[in-house]
Amino acid sequence: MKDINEDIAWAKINKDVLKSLESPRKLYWVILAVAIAMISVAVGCEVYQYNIGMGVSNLNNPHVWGLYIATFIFWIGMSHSGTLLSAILHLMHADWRKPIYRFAEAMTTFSLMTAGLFVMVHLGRLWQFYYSLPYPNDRGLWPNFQSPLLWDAMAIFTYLSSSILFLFVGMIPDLAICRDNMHDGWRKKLYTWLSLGWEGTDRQWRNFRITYLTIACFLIPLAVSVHSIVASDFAMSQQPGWHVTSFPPYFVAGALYSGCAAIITLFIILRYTFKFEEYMTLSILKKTVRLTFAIAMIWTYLNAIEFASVWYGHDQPSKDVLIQKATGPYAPFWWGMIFCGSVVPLILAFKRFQTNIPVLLVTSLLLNLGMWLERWMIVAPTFSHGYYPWTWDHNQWPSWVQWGIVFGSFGWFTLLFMVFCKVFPSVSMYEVKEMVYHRSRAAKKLEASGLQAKGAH
Amino acid sequence: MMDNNFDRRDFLKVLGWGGAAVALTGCGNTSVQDGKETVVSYVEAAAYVAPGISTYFNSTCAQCEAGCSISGRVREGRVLKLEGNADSVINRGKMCGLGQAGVQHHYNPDRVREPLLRNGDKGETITWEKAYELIAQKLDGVSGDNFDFMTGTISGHLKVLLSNYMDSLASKNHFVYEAISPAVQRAANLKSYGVAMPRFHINKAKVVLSFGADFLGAWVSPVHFSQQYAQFRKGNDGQRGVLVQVESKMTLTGANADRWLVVKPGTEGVLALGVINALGVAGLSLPASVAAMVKPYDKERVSQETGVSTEHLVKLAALLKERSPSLVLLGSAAEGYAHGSQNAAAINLLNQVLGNVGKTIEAAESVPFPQIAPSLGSSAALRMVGNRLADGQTKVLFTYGVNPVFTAPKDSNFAAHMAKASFKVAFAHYLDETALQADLVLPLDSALEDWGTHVAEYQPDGVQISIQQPLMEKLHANTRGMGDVLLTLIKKTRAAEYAEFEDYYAYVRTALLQNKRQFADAGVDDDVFWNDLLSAGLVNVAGTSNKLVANLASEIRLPASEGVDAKFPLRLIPSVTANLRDGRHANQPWLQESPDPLTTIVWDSWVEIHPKKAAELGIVEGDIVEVESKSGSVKAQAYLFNGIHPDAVSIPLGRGHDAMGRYAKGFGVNPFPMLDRIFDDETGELAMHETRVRITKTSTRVIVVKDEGAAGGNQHGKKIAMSMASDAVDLSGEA
Amino acid sequence: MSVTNLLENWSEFRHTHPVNDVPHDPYKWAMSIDLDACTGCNACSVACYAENNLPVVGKEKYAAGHSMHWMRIERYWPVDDTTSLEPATREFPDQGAQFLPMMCQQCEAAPCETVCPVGATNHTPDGLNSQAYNRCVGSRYCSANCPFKVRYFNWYDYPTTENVWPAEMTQQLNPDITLRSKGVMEKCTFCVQRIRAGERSVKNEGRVLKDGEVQTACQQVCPTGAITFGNLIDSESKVHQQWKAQRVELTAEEQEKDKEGESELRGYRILEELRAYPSVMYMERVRESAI
Amino acid sequence: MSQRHLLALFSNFDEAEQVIKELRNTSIKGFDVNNDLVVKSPIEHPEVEEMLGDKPVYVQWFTLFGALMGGLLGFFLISGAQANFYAQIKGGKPIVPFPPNFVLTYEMFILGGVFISILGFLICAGLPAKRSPLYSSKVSEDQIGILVKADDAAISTLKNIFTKHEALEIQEEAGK
Repeated sequence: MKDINEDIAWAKINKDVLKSLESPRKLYWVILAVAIAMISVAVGCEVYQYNIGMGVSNLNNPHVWGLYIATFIFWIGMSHSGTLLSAILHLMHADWRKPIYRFAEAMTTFSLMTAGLFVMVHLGRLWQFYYSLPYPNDRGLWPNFQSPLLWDAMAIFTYLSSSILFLFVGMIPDLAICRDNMHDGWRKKLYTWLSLGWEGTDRQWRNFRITYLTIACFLIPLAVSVHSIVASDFAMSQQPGWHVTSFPPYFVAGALYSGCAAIITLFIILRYTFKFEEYMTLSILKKTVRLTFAIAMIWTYLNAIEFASVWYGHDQPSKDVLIQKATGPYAPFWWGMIFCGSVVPLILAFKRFQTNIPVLLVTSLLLNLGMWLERWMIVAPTFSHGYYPWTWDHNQWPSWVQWGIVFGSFGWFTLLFMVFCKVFPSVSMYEVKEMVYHRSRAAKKLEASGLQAKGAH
Repeated sequence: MMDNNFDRRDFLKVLGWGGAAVALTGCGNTSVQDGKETVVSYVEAAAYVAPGISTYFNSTCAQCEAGCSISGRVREGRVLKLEGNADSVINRGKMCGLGQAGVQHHYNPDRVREPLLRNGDKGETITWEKAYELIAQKLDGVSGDNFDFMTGTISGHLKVLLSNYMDSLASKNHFVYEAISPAVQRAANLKSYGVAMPRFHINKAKVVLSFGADFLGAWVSPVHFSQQYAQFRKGNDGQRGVLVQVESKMTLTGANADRWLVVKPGTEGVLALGVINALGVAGLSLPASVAAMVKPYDKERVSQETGVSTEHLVKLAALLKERSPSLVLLGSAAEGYAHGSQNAAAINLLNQVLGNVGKTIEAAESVPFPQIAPSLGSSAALRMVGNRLADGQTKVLFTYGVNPVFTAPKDSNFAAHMAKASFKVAFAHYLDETALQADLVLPLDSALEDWGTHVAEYQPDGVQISIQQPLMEKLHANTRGMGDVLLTLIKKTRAAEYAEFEDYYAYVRTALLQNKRQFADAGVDDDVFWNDLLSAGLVNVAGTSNKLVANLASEIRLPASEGVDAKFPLRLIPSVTANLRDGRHANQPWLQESPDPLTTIVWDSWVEIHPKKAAELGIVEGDIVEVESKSGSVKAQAYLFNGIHPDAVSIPLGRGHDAMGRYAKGFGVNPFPMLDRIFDDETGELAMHETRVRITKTSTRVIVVKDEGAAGGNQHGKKIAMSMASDAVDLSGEA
Repeated sequence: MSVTNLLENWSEFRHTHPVNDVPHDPYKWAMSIDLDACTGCNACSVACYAENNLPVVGKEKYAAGHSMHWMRIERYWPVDDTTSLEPATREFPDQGAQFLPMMCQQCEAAPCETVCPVGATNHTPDGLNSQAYNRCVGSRYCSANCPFKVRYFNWYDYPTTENVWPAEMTQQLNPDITLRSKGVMEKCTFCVQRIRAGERSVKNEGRVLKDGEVQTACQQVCPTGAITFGNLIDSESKVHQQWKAQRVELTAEEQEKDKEGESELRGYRILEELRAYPSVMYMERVRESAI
Repeated sequence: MSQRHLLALFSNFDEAEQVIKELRNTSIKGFDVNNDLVVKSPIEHPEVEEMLGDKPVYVQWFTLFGALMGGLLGFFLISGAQANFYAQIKGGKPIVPFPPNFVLTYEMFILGGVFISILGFLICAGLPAKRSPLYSSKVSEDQIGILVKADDAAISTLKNIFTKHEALEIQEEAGK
């Protein structure tokens, strides 16, 4: 299978990638238009909800949380694989990450931004959201630092700002390239300003290497903590079906899982829309797919563990909730989650599908559907079947307002992401150069040592 | 910003302009500015208004006939909440939900505010003067025989005034109509005890056997009985009272029973005689006549006819025999049949046999001033008025405190007959169904704005005359108190005699002062006496005591258990709920939203049906079912309910208004019209439980709006509402 | 938020609750409800509407699960098979129903308090679970974590909703209490407005409230006197005596009753095993065994 | 004596390495190889840096400082706030509870670490910087640039070395 050509001219790399800032395929504009349409739906719903009251979402007592929180977790989760690909693989010197980590990080940043929106949308008094921020005030009022929701806020802020910085720092040399190759205009100004006068001097590179490494080291524990904290929203509570010890690792696995699935989806879309066939090669895709499969199995395992521990435990309420999930009105979605999350990924085990673009596109979408369902199935059933039988309510169903906002959030994410890919190089040029440079040198060494090396010359 | 020379004056100027700008753009005229409201300074407020301080005024609850004395919390001249008056022997500071909703009767947005004269099918606003003239000229030349006054239960000085008014018109046609009244048992009690409404001492009884008497919900004086019930449960001399409820559809009281015995509708009397028989078997000595009479009612037959297992029959007899005194109560469920009086007689006989008469049943004293004693309502009144209207005897009809168009069975064609009367005046608070039929609607003060005196039918101790006084200023300028209206009317003919009473207040005051020595020692200054009276809100007087007689019923004719009616196989039990009663309060939102205790359904009617029967008919909860009787039909949501006899369905009364404003109109269905016109043989009361129906499932299904969740009444083993056996605990010791 | 303050009172800040060595003083408000006396008549619930300005939400909103009854009367059927999902498995409820007034249990260690992101709900010195409406941002986490689901959220702006409080009806509203706007959580407060008024009134006399001087609306109205409310610390108070008689310990997570199997004690607290330490004790309903 | 800049571009690293070697070995008056030599490359290339002799990096010290400060600030800010916020009991937990505060401290630790590292990076790498007098966009594409600063006298010698190693292009700062 064809991988990146080692003796590809560096100039060509610049040319190809920079082209993506100029002329994508028509599809790009279609996607953009659709995204904007979706957003306007969500905005409409939110305005309505803001004015009339949360009631229009059809949430009720006891169903005080619904799709908003579920989708919030979903987006947070999606953000994780960005870090996984770029930070972990960077530390492991897996150079195949280089062509794809940039958009993975972008995905991280933007899905976090989307997640943030859901916290807002969910609040009953959006206009008072700042009460939950720790700002000094003469009344000595502070948020309640005991609340997992506040940990969320803190973790997400840290994670978001860190990954933005990580993304930015990693992009500086490429920004310099853009600066050098763009003809005058607002973009040139932008790049000139952002590239901070990078000239690729030895001093700059030296510090750059260390800094990038350090932040990568920080990002990994951070990412883990973020989703463990999201898990605490539930694990720290007292409710049956939520108060589960294995939630943090379970959530993290789910996060990486949905993230990788999303990467596959975006990989395929970008590859086509920006004509990146030469860089986002099938061999890279194949590696990603295998990684995804591995994580899928981890998730399946943790899922099973959770059920088992509930099943063999003596906590009847939790058991009831589990039974309710599997047999009650939520059953179709719950089984849907099992199917999409644990059965569908088996496709990825087959070599011939690991590079089959159409199959992978469908599969990755299914996986994400499964992951979204998982989040919903964590949030909702506990409310319909909690500790207090009198308030059991099996008939609650999200209103079109909830669905509309969830729907629109995908548009919002797509818009941010696609605009980013148009304005910034979504393939890291300098690192692809490094990649081919090191590979070709390795090849040369092989040659020199008399062995037959293919691919050189 | 301070570095520029921006001195203070400029700053203020800016502020000033800014402020002005805001005022212009921001506020606009307030309702005060454009005269919709007026501002009254506290400087000139009434003496009792102390800003921020609540004052309490005692008055009388007019939500039902029990005559509870209430204490209204008033602040800044507005009544906020009704609480119980602790000095009242009837309710001792307690209240029911219905009573508390009285404020919503007072503040109801749908009250009539102006006198309305019918003009086509519209009502046009007229002045009271015009209204009085109109009445005068319409009454001119109408003989007393052609003038009917139809009211609900009425007592105190309003009754006096009313009867005087009737005299002034030489009319005897004052009809007192209560759609739901214990009229049958009054008659029965009179026969067996010699008093229509004796005192019941639930608290003194060790066993209470209640035949469908919902004394915790809607029967006679529920708040009072609830308190007796509390003592009864704590028990006297260390024995917790046992409540056994016999009925075909579970009432609130039934839900609190230690043993709830479901009987085939109408066989209450049979069971009563069966118990007597069983008591005899158990060794209780029965008078020969009684023994002979109950002979045929051996436990097998009774069990077979009533559906109560012989085991329970025997147990019940044993319980009644060993734990004395007991008390047997008789409620609407037992009365509501063609043979209602017979049921009643049988049940009273049980009391007599058990020797409860004189122990847990005592003669109530009768009111020393008969003219203010309550004139008791019955459903027979409806029949009489209906007939008179039909025959055109009634030319002019006044209605007050009744809504016959809503509560009359369809077959009685009451509305149609009513139309025959040439002039119909409704004294009303709301435009209810009857008011809509009237030619003239006169808006009344709410019970919290009006003066009056009340005497309840059921007097637990002595005789309590409850004072009704305004708790606040009138809400609406053009409403009048019923007393004032009557006074004005009566002055048309008897100006001289009533000249001294410039209004009803003066009338009541004088009337009470005249009898001062009855209430206090004669020396007391009038004003002092009067003020004390008002602050007390009630006065207790010694009534004239009565003797109980012991007439053992010589003969009780109970119908043989009838076969199944193929066309209408089921019985309709129109249930009386504590909150909505006969529907006169259906426009009080608190009552609409307060869940029915047993089904927890709100804002709507339902058809109770036993799961077994429902399964037969393929009905599940929420199915809209059509319930048809010979006389009519309604469509309502089905609710599967174990607390009902499989051969019966039940629909609650009170909902299904097509008038009476936003909170009542269009919520639920009204079963009154579909009641068959079958009457109690002796008293001629409408036999409410005689109606036979068939039930058919329609294609529509709804989600029943109720508080009960998906788990229904099941706790799933969680220790939430727990209960234990009585022999494990002695309550009398508890704090 | 000076660090010195932190260090000076360190031990105090590390104190857990509830424990016996820091009793509430001078008040610990608590309740006891005798289920044998409760008839399920709903009077208490209506009283609560009247006292606490609860909105009547109407049929549609009630159907949507947006009802606001702080005090709800639950109706249970005695069932033989507690695991079955069917409401009642007996042909007839021949031992009647069981009614249970359920309102905020004012837990000593309330699960709702820890999770509120803005600290809008807290444990007060007199042992109430307070709710600061104007601090609430409406995350609804408290309700999500409430085992009893007795917290009610303002899904709409009821004061401005049609037919909730039309013109005249606004005059009935209790001026001692705010109207809650949309987006805030609310719940039973043990009629805190009455408690505070009472405290103020006796403050001038330099004494503490005596039993019965403050009544909750539900207690005041209850026709059978099933509800007792008072100061648990005051050994004179009825509620104290009842808790004592039933040997129910506020700070215990298992009571005498649970320990000795066959017990003639009736007092228990709901879902006690969750260690929320509710301030409401219920007394079991009694059923006659002779019939 | 005035100094001038000189920029030579080379097609690949091997060439550049040769040049640097030679510059290091030949001592030229008015040119100090350790201070006046800057290599500009399109990619990160450790080998070149080695040849330039070890130049220490200090970013990690910033990191350490930032992380510790972040953690400390986090803990004391939070605990202090809790102790001050009317000291209200919540859910029976201590007013200053450790588990939650640990979580937040942990986050602040990372936050501080990341932010200050970036700061350190900018300081150490001298960014944002003014563009140096001689720069070719080729450097960001595929060529390696060697920028030297030397006295006028030395310029010619340097030029010769560059040309010897077939520099693709030599830019020279205009003389004064």
